[in-house]
Amino acid sequence: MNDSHYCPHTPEEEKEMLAAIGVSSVEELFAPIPSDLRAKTFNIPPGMSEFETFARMQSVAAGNSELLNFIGGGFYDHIIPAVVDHLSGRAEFYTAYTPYQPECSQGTLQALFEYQTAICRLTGLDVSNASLYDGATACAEAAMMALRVTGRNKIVMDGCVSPFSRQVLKTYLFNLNVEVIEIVPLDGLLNRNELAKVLDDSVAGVLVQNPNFFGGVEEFSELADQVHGQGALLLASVYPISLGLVKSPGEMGVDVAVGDGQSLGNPLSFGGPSFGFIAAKKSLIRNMPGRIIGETIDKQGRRGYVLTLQAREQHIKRHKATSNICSNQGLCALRGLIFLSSVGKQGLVAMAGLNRDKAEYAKAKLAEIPGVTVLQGAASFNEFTVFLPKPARGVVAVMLENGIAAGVPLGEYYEDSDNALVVTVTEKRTRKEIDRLAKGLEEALCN
Amino acid sequence: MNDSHYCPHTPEEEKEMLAAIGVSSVEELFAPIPSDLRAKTFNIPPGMSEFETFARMQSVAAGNSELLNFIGGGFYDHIIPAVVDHLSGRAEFYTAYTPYQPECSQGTLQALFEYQTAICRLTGLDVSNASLYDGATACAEAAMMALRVTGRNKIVMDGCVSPFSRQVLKTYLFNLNVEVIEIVPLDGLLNRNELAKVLDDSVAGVLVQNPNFFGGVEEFSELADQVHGQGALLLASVYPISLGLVKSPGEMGVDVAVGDGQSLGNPLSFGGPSFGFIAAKKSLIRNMPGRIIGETIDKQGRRGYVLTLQAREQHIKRHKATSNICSNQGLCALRGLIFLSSVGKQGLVAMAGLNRDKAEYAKAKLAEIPGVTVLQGAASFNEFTVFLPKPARGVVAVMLENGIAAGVPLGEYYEDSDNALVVTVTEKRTRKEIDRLAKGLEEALCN
Amino acid sequence: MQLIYEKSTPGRRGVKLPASDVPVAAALPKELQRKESADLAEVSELDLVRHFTILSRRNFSVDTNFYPLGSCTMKYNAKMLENAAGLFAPLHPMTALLPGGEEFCQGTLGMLYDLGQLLADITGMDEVTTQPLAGAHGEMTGILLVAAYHKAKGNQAKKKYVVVPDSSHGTNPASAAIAGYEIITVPTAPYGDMDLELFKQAMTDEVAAVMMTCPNTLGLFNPHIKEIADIAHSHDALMYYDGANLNAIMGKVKPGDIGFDVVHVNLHKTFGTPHGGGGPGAGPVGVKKALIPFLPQPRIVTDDEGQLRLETKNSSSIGRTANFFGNFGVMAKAYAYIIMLGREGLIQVSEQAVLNANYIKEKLKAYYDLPYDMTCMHECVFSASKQLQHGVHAIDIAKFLIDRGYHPPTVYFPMIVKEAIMIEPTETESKAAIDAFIEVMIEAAQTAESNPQALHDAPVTMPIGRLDETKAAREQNVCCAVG
Amino acid sequence: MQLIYEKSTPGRRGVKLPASDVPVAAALPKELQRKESADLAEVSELDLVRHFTILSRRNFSVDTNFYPLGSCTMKYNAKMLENAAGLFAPLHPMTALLPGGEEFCQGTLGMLYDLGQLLADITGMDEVTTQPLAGAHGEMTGILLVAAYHKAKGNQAKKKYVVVPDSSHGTNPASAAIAGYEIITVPTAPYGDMDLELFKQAMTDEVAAVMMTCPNTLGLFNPHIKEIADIAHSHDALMYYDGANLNAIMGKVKPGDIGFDVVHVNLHKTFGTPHGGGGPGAGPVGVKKALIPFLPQPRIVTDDEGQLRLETKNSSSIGRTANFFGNFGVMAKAYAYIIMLGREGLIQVSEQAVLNANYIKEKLKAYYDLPYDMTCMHECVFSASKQLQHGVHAIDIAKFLIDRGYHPPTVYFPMIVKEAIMIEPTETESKAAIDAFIEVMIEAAQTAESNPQALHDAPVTMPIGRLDETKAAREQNVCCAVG
Ligand SMILES: Cc1ncc(COP(=O)(O)O)c(C=O)c1O
Ligand SMILES: Cc1ncc(COP(=O)(O)O)c(C=O)c1O
Repeated sequence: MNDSHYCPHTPEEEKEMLAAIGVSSVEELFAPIPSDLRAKTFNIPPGMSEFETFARMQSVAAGNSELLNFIGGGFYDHIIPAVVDHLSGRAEFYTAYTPYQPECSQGTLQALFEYQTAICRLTGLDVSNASLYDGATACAEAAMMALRVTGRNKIVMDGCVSPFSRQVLKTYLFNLNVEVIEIVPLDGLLNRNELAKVLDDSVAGVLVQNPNFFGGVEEFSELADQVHGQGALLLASVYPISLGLVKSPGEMGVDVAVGDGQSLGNPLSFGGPSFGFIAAKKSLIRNMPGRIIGETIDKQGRRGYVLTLQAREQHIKRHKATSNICSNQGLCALRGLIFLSSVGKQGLVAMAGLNRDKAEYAKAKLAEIPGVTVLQGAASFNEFTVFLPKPARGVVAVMLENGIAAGVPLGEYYEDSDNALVVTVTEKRTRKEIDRLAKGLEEALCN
Repeated sequence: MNDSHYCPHTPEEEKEMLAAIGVSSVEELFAPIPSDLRAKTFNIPPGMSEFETFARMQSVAAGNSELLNFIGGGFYDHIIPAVVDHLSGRAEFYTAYTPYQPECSQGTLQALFEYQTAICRLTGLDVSNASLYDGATACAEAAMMALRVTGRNKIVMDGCVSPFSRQVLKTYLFNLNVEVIEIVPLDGLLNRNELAKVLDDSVAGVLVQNPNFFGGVEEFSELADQVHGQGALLLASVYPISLGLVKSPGEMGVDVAVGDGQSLGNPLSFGGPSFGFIAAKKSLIRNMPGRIIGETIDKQGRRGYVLTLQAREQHIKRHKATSNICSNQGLCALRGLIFLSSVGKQGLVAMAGLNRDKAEYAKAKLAEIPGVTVLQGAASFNEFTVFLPKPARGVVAVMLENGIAAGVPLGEYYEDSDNALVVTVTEKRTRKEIDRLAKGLEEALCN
Repeated sequence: MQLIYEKSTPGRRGVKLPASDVPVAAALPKELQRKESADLAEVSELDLVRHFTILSRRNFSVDTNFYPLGSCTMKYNAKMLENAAGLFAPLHPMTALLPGGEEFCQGTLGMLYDLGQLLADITGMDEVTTQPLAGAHGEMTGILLVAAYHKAKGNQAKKKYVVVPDSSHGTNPASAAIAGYEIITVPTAPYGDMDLELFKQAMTDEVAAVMMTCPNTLGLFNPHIKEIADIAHSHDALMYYDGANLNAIMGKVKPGDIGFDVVHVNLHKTFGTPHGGGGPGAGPVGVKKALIPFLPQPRIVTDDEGQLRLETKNSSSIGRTANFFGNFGVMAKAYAYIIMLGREGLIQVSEQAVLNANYIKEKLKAYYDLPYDMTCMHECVFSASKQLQHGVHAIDIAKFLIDRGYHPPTVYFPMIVKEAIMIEPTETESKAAIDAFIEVMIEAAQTAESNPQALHDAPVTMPIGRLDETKAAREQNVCCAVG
Repeated sequence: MQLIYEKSTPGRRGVKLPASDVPVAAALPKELQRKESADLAEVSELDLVRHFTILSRRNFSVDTNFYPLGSCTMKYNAKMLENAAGLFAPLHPMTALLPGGEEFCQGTLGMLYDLGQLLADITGMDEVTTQPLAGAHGEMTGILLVAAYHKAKGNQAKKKYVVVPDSSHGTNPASAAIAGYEIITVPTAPYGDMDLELFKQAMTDEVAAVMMTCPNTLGLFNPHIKEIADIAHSHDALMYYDGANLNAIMGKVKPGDIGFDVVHVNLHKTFGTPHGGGGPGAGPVGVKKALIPFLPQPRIVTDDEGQLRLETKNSSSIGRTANFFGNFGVMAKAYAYIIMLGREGLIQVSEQAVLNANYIKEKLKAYYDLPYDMTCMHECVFSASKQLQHGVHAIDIAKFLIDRGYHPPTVYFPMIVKEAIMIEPTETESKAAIDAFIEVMIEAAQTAESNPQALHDAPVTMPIGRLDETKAAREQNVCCAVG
C-alpha cells in the first residue's frame, strides 16, 4: 500500500497494526461482509499521478468554450476581489468541519456570525441563518417556513420568479399536501389583480422575486400589507448585488428574504458551489431552516460564538426538525462575507451603480437596432428584456457561434415569448464589449 | 486619499493626524526637499482597478506562446507538486521578513534549517547556507569563497560550465585583481590535460559543472585530489534533480557545491525567481556567503533556530563581510524544501530515473533520424548533445514556428559547434511528445 | 477578538472598482430606491486580510490537527484537487441551457457524465444525478424519487411511511419527513444492527422505503442486509442507501448488488473535497433502472452522435432539486480524485480506513467501554460509561482532547450509545499520528480517574473556554448590533 | 517542534509520480552512480501539509501583525499581484534566447521593457536593467557599471574608492567592496546628514562613486544633496542612489533630477512584492545615458519594426549579473502594482507613508529620545537611551512588543544612533492600527521605568524565549543530524 496515494503506512507498519488487531491480513477485516455480497466487478480505470490527473482536468476544462457573457438567469459574472480566494483558501477554514466544537472552531463561528450580520444588513431583516444550499432551494425553504409558521398549506408564487426556483419549489413540495398557485406574469411584472383574486386566509405565503426573471424591479410594500392582512407571509427572492441600489426586503415589509449568494464572491463554476441565504423577521427565528450562529460568553465572560437553537435541527429533532440540512455551503458563505467586506459599504453601492449604468447603456444600444424593442413599463437593474423581430432561440444560437452568449431566450420558459430575450450586463462588461454585443445582434438579425 | 488603493485613511483621519503633527497639509511634510529639486514631471499613466490590472496582466501573459519544451540550459520544466504552492503560499511565510527576531520567526527559521539539511544531504556536504540568488551567482560566490579561503587570485573554470554561469562569474570578478582561466571543452567534456597544465599552487579554485552544459556527466574524484594537491578548492555546480542518480559532490571530494534550485519546486517563470544553493565542507563555514541558520536553545532549554555566524555578514561587517547579500531567495528555498520533502527520499531517485529514461529514449529516437548523431563518449542525465546535418540555429527556428522548442543550439556559445544542439527531456515529457519532437526534427531537416 | 464591523471606520473604502466607461444612468424611481446603504464593513484591505487570517487560526482543521470526527470522514484532501476545481471558475452554467449551448460545454457536461458513470460503478447503480447539493439533499432527492416511483405505479396514496433504524443519522428521518413521509424507527439489537424481528413487524405495504447506512453509524456491516432488502421489496418498498460511510467499502461491496435501489454519495466525505467549515459538499444520487425516468432535470444524456445533450422537459421527472448541475466544483474534485486514485487506489482507501479504525478500537478497548465489540469497518464507537462512574462525560473527554491539540471524535452520536465517542481516523493518517492520538485518549481515561475536575475544566488552552449555550439560545443574538 | 526529518518513517513515500511510458535505460556507469540516496524526508502528504502549515504559524508576518520594521517597507501587498505573477509560471526563459525566440516572448519582454521605462520615469533615469536579483545585487551591479564607465574612460586605474556615509546600509559598502573598491566612510553631522565638510575632505579624483540613500536611513532628506552631487561630479565620481527608501518620494523628487547617475530600486520594498521571509526581491538598476553602453546582457531593445529583441553580444557591457532576466515573477508584481496605482496612487503612497511616520514620531517623542528631531520622511529613528537609564535596551523593548503581537521595529540600525529604534509604518496601515501600536510603545516606555525586569524577560508568550546565539555560533549546528 505504500505506493498508493495518500495512504501512508509502510508494509512494516501495516504488519505491526495487523498484529495488534490480531488478524493476519487486511482482508480479514472485511469478513463481516458476507462473501456472497462482495463486489464481483470494480470497473474503475487504473489510477495515475497527481501531475497526470491535473493535466487531464485541464483538458476537460479546455473542452468548454470561452464566450463573451451577457447571460444571467440567477448566476452572474461579477468581479471577485483576489482577497476572496486567498482568505477563503486558508486551510484552517476550508479543511474544518461544521463547527460543532466551539472552542476550537471560533474562526468559522465568528466568520459565520459576521456573515449573518452582513445578510441581515443587506436585506434589512433581523435574523439570518448561516447559509442554505442555493437560491432556488432557498425559495423552497422559505415556502416551507411559511407553511410551518401559518399551519396553512397553500403557496402562491409570482410567475416572474425564476423558473428554476419555481421548479425546485414544486419539486420540494410535490409529495406534501400543498397547493402551489402560479400567477402568470403581465408584461414582465407581477399581475397584481390575479394575485388579489387568489390571496385569502388559506394562503401560507406569497413568493415574489426582485429583480424578477425578466429583469424588472418592483415595489412590494403594498403587497406586503395585503399579504399580512390575510395572515400570510411575504417571501422575496432577491439578487444581493442589486441591494446596493434597490429598496431592501426589510424596507418593503417582506417577512422572509432569500436569494443566491453566487454573485457575492463565488465563481460561476458551471453552476456551483454557491450558497443560498435566508433572512427573516425576528419572530420567525425558531422556524428558520439550517444552522444559526449565536453570540454568548464563557465562564470568564469572554465573548464567543456557538451553533444555537440546535433544537430546530435534524441531529436533535430528527424528523421533526425545521429542515434536513446538515452540510451546507459554509465556505461559500464565508466567501460572500469576505466579498461584502472587501467591497464594503460604499463599494456595494458603487458596484450596483456600475451594473445599472452598463445595463442602461446596453439597453439604449440595443434599442437602436432596427426591429428591436425594449420591454417597457418596468425599471430594471442589470438585466432587461428585449423583443427581437424573430425568435430569440435562433438568434442566440447564431451569436454563440460567434463567441457571444447574448442572453437567455424567454420562449423556453414562458408562453408566447419566443421573440423575447433577457440580457444581463454586469460591471465586468466594458463599453466595447457591449458595443460588440449590439453589433453582433444586429448582424445576427440581418441573417 | 480614500479613493486610492491600499491607503486607508479617511479625510477625517488624515486631518486628525496632521493636527497631531502640527502641520496643515501633507505637502508641508515634504518641505525638507528643496523646492528646486522637486520632480517636474511624473509620467506614470493613471491607475486602474484591481480587476482591470489583472486583465491587463492576462493579456501580457497571452503575448507569449506555449511551446512543447525540450530546452534546459539551467532552468528545467519539472513537476511541481500542488502542495508546494499551497504551503509556500501561507501568508505567514511569504509576508514575513528575513528572520531577524527569532522568537517570532521560528516558522521561517526552522524551515530554512530543514532546507539547509536537505541541501547538505543532497550534495553530501556538511554545511549549507540559507540560499543564494541563483545558480549562476552561486558559481561566482563559490569562486569568491575560494579566493578568500586560499588568499590566491586565480580561478580556473571548465568551459563546459554553463556559459551564463561563466559570464556571471567573470562579471562579478572583472574589477577585482583576479585571473580567470577557461579550459576549452574537449568533446563536450573537461579537457583534463589542458587543466593539468594550468593547475598550480597559484590557483584558488577550479570550477566544474555536473552534468555540464553539453549534458555530460563526469566523475571528478581524481580531479579533486589533484586540486587539493595544489591547495586549491574544487567547486562544482550541480543540477539537484540529477543527484537522485548521480554521484554527489560530497562523494567526489568537492569542497564547495553550488547550483540553481529552480528545478526544486520553482516554476520556470521566465527565469525567476529561483534560488541558488551552496554547500561546503565544515571547515569552510566562516567563509560562506549569505545567511546561515543554526540550532540553539533558550533559557528553558527549548530548541530553537537563529541566524548564526552573522559576524560574516554585511549588516555587521559592512565592507569586510563575506558577501553583500541581504534579501535573498528565502521563499524559493522554502519551495525547494517542500518539493524535496514532498517527493521524498525514494521519490527523488524515481524522478531522476524517469528523467534519464525519457532522455535516453529521446536520444535513441533522435539518433534514428538520418544525418543526426549523438555526442559520444559521455554518459548523460536528462540532457544530451546531438549533431545535426545542418546548422542548429535554423532548424530550431523552424521548429519553433511549429510549436516545439527543440533544444539549445550550441553555436551561440561555443566555436565550431553550429550543428550541435542540446536537447533536454524531463519527466514531464511523454513518449508521445518525444515522438513529436523526433518527427518535427526529421521534418525540419528535410526542408 | 473584535468583529469586522467593530474594526470599521465610516468612509473607509474597500477594493477599488473599475471606473465607469458608460454614462451615468437616470436614477431608479424613488420608490424603488434603497434609503440607507447596507451597513457593511468599512475596512482597509490590510485590515480585512489580517482579520480573516487571524480568524482562520482560531479553527482546528484537518491541515493542522488530527480530526477523527466519526461519520464525517475528515480525510486529507489533495491540494491539486483544489487547483483542478479552480479551472472551471469562469464557466457560466446557463451556457449549457441556451439553444445549441451544449456544444460549448462538452468538457463540463462530459465530466459530469463520466463522474456519474464512475459513481454508478462504485455504488452498483444504473444512473446517477449529480444535482443534489449535499448528503441530506441527496436523501431528500432520493426519497422524492421513491415517491415519484410509487406515484407512477399508482400506489403512492397508500405509501405513508419510511422506515429507519434508530442508529440512523438525523438527516435520514428529517429528509424523509420533508419529502412527505411519516417515520417508523426500528431499534438496534444487541448485536449492533437493526433488530430484524422488529423490522419485520414494522414492514407493511404502507412502507415506501427503508433508509439504511451500511456499514451503519456504529461502524458495523449488517450481515442481514440482503434479507432486509428482500423483505422490503416484498412490500414494494424501496431500499435507500445513505452513502455517508462509503469510505469503508469501495471495491469491496456495492449497495446496488445487495438490494439497494437508491443511493446518495457524500462526495465531500469520500471523494476529495474538504468540508469547508460546513460545506459545500455534494450528494449525487444513484438509482436502479426503474427509477431513471424520475431523475431530476436537466439530465445529461448522449445523442446519436455521442454528443452530450441536456434533457430538460421529461414530464415524468421529479423536476429540479437545485438551480443547475449541482455543486460542480465539488464534482470536479471528486472526478479528479477518482481518476487519480483509480481502481487500486480506491480499494486501498477503504482497506486502510478499516485497518486504522480497527487498530484504534483494539488499542483503546481496555480503556473505554466498547458496547459492540466486533470487527468494525471505518469507524468505531466507544462509550464513556466507564468514565461516567467518575462523573466524567464524553463531552469532558472531548474538551480535554482539544487542549491536547486533537479535534474530538463525534460525541453523543449515534444516540443509541450512551455517552458515545465515535472515532473515524480515515486512511490518510500515519501510524505515528494514530499512535499519538491513542496515547492522548489513554491519558484522558487515566485523568478521568485521577483528576476528573481537570476534564471538567477543559479546555484551558483555547482563546475561550466552554460557552454558555443556554444564554445563546435564550438571547438569540445572531446579528451584530454595532456599527 | 519536531523537524520534518524527525517525522520521517523509512520507506514512506511522498507524492506519486507518473508511471514511465518509456523503457528503463541502461544504468549509469558505476563510477558515476550515487551510492546512497540522499536522506530526504519520508513523510505522507498529510504530515507534510500539517508540518508546514503549523510551522507557518510560528511566524509573525504582515498579514497577521503590524510589522514596522524600519528600512524594510513592510507594506501590505495586494493578493492580486500574487495571482498575476502566477500567470507566467510555465514560460521558459531560454525560449527568448533561441534563434527567433524573441518572437514567442513579446508579452514578457514587452512587460520588462515597459517596467524599465516606468522605473526610469520614477527614478529620473534613462534606462533600467531588470536583471539584478535584490537590492544589494543591484548595488553591486551599479558599482560594476561605474567601474566599467571609468574603465572605458581609461581612468579606472586611479579610481580606488567608494564613499559612503556612516549611516548607510551595510550592503552599500559590502557591495562596493565586492565590486573591487575600497571604502571611505563619512560621519554623520549633528543635523542628521552626512557631514558636508568631512565629505569635501574625503573627495578626491580617486573616488569612483558616492553611494547615498536619500532620504537616508534616519528618514531624513538631505537638503545638500545637489551640492554633494556637484562636488562628486567635479571629481568625475558618479553618484549612486540606494533606492531602498523610494517609498518616501515617488512623484515628489527623482534621483536623476538631483544629481544621481545610478539607482537601484528594491522592488520588494516599494512595489508590490512581499518579502518572502527573506526574498525573493529584485533590484533593477537605472542609469543615466552615459552608462547605458555598459548595461548587463541580455538587454531588451526594440528593433526597427518595434519588435522587442535581445542584445546579447555588446562587448562594452559588464556582461551578465544573473542567469536570465532577473526575478521575473517579482517584476510582474511590480509592473502590475505600478499600472494599478498609477500616477496619483504612487504619489499618495509616498504622502501617506510620510504622514504615518511623522504621526508616530510626534506621538512617541515624549516617551523616547529622538536624536534628530525634525520632519522625517517615511520612517523615524528613536533611541532607547532614556530607557537605558533603567537598564532597558532597545532589544528589550523589541521583545516586549513581540509579546504584545507586534513585530518590533528595526533595532540597532542605523548604527550611528545608540540603541536605535527605527520605525517605518508604511502607507498601508490604518490609523487605528497605528494608534494601537503607539499605545503599546508607550506602555513599553512606562514598563521600562516601572518594571524593567519584565522587559528583560520578554518574550514570554512565544513558543520559545530568547535564544542562546553564542551557543549557535559556537556549535555551528546548521544541519540536522537525525535520520
Ligand atoms: C451517516 C450520515 N448520513 C448523512 C449525513 C448527511 O450528509 P450531509 O452533511 O452531506 O448533508 C451525514 C453527515 O454528517 C452522515 O454522517
Ligand atoms: C537602506 C537599504 N539599502 C539596501 C538594502 C539591501 O537591499 P536588499 O535586501 O534587497 O538586498 C536594504 C535592505 O534592507 C536597505 O534597507
